[in-house]
Amino acid sequence: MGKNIKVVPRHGREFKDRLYLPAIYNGMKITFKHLIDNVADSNAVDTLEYPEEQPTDITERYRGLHRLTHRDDDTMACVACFMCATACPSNCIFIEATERNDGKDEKMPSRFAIDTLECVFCGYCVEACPCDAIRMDTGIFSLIGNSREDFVLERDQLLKHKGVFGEENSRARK
Amino acid sequence: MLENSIFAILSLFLIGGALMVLLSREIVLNAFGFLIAMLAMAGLFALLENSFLFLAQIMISAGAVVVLSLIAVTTINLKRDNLPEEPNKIRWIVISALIVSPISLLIYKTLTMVNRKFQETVDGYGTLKVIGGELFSSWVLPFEILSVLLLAAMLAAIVIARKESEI
Amino acid sequence: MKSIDIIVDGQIYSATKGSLLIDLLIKNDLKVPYFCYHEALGADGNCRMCMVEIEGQKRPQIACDTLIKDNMIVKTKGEMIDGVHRDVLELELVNHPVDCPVCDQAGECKLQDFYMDYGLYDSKIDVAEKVKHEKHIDLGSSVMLDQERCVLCARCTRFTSNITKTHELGIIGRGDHARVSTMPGKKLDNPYAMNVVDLCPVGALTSKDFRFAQRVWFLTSTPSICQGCAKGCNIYVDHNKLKYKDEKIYRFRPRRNDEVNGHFICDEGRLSYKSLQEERQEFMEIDGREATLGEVLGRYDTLLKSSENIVILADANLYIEELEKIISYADSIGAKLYTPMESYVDEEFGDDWLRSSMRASNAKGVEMLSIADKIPDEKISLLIDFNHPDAKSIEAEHTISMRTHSDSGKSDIVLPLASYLQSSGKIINEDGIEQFSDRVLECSEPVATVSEWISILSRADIGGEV
Amino acid sequence: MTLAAIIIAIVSFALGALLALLMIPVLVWLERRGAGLIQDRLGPNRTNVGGFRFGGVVQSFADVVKLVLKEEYYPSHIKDHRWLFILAPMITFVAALLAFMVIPFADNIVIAGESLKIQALPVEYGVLWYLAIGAVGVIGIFFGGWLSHNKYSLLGASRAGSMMISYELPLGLSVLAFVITYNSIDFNAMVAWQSGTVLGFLPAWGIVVQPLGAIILIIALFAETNRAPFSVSEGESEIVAGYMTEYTAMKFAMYFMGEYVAMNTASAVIITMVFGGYQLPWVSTEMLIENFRYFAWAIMVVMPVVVYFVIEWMYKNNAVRPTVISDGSREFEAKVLSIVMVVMTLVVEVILVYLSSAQDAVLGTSIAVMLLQIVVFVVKLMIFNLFFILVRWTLPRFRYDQVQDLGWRYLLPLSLVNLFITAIVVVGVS
Amino acid sequence: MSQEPFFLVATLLFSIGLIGVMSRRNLFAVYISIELMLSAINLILVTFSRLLGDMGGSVIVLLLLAVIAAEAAVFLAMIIQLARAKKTIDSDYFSHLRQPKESL
Repeated sequence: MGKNIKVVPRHGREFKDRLYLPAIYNGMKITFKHLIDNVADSNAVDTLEYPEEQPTDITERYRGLHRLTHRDDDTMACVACFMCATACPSNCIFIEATERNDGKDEKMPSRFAIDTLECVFCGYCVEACPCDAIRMDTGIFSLIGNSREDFVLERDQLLKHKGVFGEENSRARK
Repeated sequence: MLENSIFAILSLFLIGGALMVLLSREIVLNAFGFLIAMLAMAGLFALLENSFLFLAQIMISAGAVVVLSLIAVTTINLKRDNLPEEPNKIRWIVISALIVSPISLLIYKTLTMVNRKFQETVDGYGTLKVIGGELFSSWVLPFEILSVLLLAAMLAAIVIARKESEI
Repeated sequence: MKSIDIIVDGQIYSATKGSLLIDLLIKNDLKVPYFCYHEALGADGNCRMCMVEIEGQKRPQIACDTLIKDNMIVKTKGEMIDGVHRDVLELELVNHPVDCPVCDQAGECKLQDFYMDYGLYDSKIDVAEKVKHEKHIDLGSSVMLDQERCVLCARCTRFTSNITKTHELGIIGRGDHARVSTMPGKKLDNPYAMNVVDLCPVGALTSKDFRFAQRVWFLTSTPSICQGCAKGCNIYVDHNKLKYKDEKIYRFRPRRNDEVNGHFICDEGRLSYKSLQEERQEFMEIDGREATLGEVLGRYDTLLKSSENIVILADANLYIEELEKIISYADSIGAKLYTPMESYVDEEFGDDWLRSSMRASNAKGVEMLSIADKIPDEKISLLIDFNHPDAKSIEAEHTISMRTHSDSGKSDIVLPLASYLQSSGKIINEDGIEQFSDRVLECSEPVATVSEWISILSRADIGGEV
Repeated sequence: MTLAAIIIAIVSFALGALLALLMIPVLVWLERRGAGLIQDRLGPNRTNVGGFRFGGVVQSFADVVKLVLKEEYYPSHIKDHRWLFILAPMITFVAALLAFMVIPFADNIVIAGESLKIQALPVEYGVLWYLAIGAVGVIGIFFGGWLSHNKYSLLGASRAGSMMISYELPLGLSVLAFVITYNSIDFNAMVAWQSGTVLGFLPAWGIVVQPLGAIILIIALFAETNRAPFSVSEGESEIVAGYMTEYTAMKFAMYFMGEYVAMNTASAVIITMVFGGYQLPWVSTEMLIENFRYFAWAIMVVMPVVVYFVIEWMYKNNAVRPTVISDGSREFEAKVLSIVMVVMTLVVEVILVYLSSAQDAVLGTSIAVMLLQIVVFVVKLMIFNLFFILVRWTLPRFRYDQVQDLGWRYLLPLSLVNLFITAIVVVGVS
Repeated sequence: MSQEPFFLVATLLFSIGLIGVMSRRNLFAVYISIELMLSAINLILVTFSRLLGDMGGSVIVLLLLAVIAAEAAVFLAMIIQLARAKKTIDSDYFSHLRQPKESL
């Protein structure tokens, strides 16, 4: 127990607090005020009319759908090191590695799939990647499919996704 | 005619529910059979123009007792495997039915010895007002004794079901 | 040899006079880094990692080449010795390409471990400035060489020159250009070659077979016994269950057992895991089509009732417990039990080290249980085959066969049998050493072990319910 | 039975069924829109049939269609007694529906010297009926939760059961206090009692004569209906969805609708017992009939004004940002609805003009009074449903032990005290 | 409508309850059977009350309902306690008072 500990007096011991009814009344007053204000003028409610109006304020740190990046020479940045699969808390990354014959590197994924139904979009894979090969900067926040299989994104699909935060930022950093 | 068919349906439910209690191994079905029987019993009370008893039956037997038993059963939470096996249940039922049947026959004969017919009821028969008047004029002592009994039962239930005490 | 007491890090240990200091350190789990020393290969003293401080000596000494003397006081920790370790490690890593993401050794790499334990310095050299070597060299015998990652510990060259005496590998060049290589035009080619992969402390030598298949930290290692031949080499089975998939074996590694195989196994045994998961019998068959257990039991009962002369063939690779089960089963149905050993002998395979020409792993066990060898020449009405390789050549009216691997042979009933990694029991190797092998993988329905099949079948025999 | 009696019986039964059943989609919509607006969102407002959205009510009907067409899914572990599993939500739903049937929607109407009840089930023991049937409703929850073979369901069910037992007591005791005050268990008589005034200026509503009893009654009814903040039996933050965990499609909808019917019923009971039922404050039925002319004039003046402002409000709020919908369907809807409203106003005005000018339109007057009272009742009902919704979106859910604590340690003694005081006062006054 | 059917149903219900008490080993079923018997008595009483046009029978039934509630509370508390002690509600397991066989 150091001297830095600040003791906050405990509230709610008085009769008025223990009665709860005044507090309930105050809470109801707030919600009722919001209700009345918004009923009186529902145009003032500041919401996005979603499918017609798309969000424009996605920041760079927004974790959207994944993508696999390219290097400066347009080759795949991923070397199938399995770091993302190791870091993944929901085990939704499936990688099968193979020999790489383009002379750029030794190893590449022959299959790199993300089961987005299981993905929790935590971004650990992005943090774990030593090659900056996987990123979540596509800005895509909705994925639609007719079957479960549609939600398993395969390697080529992930490679096709584009980063939305400028061309200069879309390449894999060394 | 309408009365007769209502009676037939209600007694069908009543006996069906009772048989469910008797024959089924599962506690769920026992409880459900009991519920049906009690609701049908309430219906029979209504048929006998006892409107207050109809509600009291629903409230106490069907409502309170069934809910209480369900709470008790879920509290002990028996798995199906923990239920008694009762391999010779049917045999036992047949044997006890053979023993019971003469007694029931006797009861039925005795009951039907009353030589009377249903009359038109006087006004207000079976309503709360009349029952209450009767209860607090000629039945005060039983009523008071009963209140003591209820208190005793409540205390007993609390004492028995307490967790600390061991048998 | 005289036993003496020496002091290491303030603790007193008793040791044999004149033995190597590093052996004592390893035996007592004292942390000491080393690349080139190996208990099977002896000291070489070229990596300089195992430096320890010995009181009375001016400079730190390498533990692998220091003999234990009286009144020795050794320090393996301390500021000075840690600095030495760090400097030596930095030197080893000067030209290392640091491509751990693509390196198969990552996770069981000594360089990684030691860097985390002793290194943790900031590199002074840019990756681009490092000396380049060749990265893709197929040495033959499924061994890949990456010269950049090599720390020149010479374990592999010593293995080929001291253990196999085939002398394929050597270190050529000097200074920065020193590297491991084969003689020009020669390939690594001996039946034990893949042991260099295990010997290599870094990712320079990797197995082509395991290359990129799976990262090692996902794998579970289970100790087991190889059943390639009667030698009974001890192995680790590295396996892993991927999401939505069955458990898969990725590799066999040798497990040290000085009584049987020392540190090594042969290449054929090492690669024998593949055949354990290929072309497996996975369902029950009656007359060549898939069947349910009820049908199988019905057919089994009629076959058993209508047959006069029943013969049971037992595989000599089965565990002792399973063979005993088969013996009592044979008694219960009045059948004769044979294990023809002729087909197991493979003279070409055998050598005088870890390969035995008897390919049945439990041949001694069969002998011990005195199961008859030769089948007398008479008419067999029902043949019950427990995975014997020679069963196809035996004439019988009806056949019930339990197979681990699917096979085109004609049988009335085929039952899928568990492989030896899916079962557990004892085997006796050709030297009479009894070893226990634990179950590594679970069976998936309807695959079952010999004991399970016998109990399923004999319950049907009694007429009880299934 | 006369023709009038039969017509009135049918009308009141239809009214009861409509008010209970048709209220479900409206309440679901109200809950969603209300929640949205309270939280500064919009809530469902897009679904339409031919451009008509009615503020989004259509969404509820779309949901009904979805729930009906949805796959009936049974978890594989529910092997036996599936019939009981299906029956359980029905028990709850039917019980909630039956409990609503004893609420009087208007005062007894006198036609040809015969006093007829505007009550779906014309019984005299309304309160008892409500308590009895309400007790049965929880059995459906119990069976459903138990037969789901799921620990969360079982927990939810036993929570619902023990909560019902612990709140039935304060509820019954506070109802008893009202019964003593009103000297009747008939809802009609209760409402009639409340038509007077106390101290000369306050309406003699239950909330005025029995403030403590009224608060206990309202709290206990919140608990009885399993609504927030007492919704521990389906507390999704701890036990998934409680007794409803394994239910899908229409079976789930039965529980869901049963909950809203129960909430509607609870509102109706609160209104009837505490807030004067179908009565306007200070105005008894007799006064209404005698002075109907003045009321008619007042309505004739007020109604056009109200309708004008409603139309204004509708035009204002029906507009959306042009980027979203630009086909003019919303303007069209507003136009049609305002025409309908104006026509309705005109019709009402004409009828009122006739009634107030005719000298001997006794029957017409009493029917108009009945309609007026029904309207008052429905308005009060909606206000209380809104109150339920407002409470749900204001208060956090109590912890289960807090719920039990409140029931046993505070409400029960309080209601007992209330009962004693009431008895003493009533005896003293009489 | 005559009274015999009511008596018949009541007698049947009583018999079923009695059979249940005699033949079942599940304590819960035994308890419900007892309740059924009580209810049968209730029905008989109400029928008589109606038959004689006297409210006395109905009042007894009302009192009996209270007894039923009291009985339910005590009986269920006992079942809970017994189940807690032996992890079963099989009546054969509750034989503390029985004399051991060998001493008979």
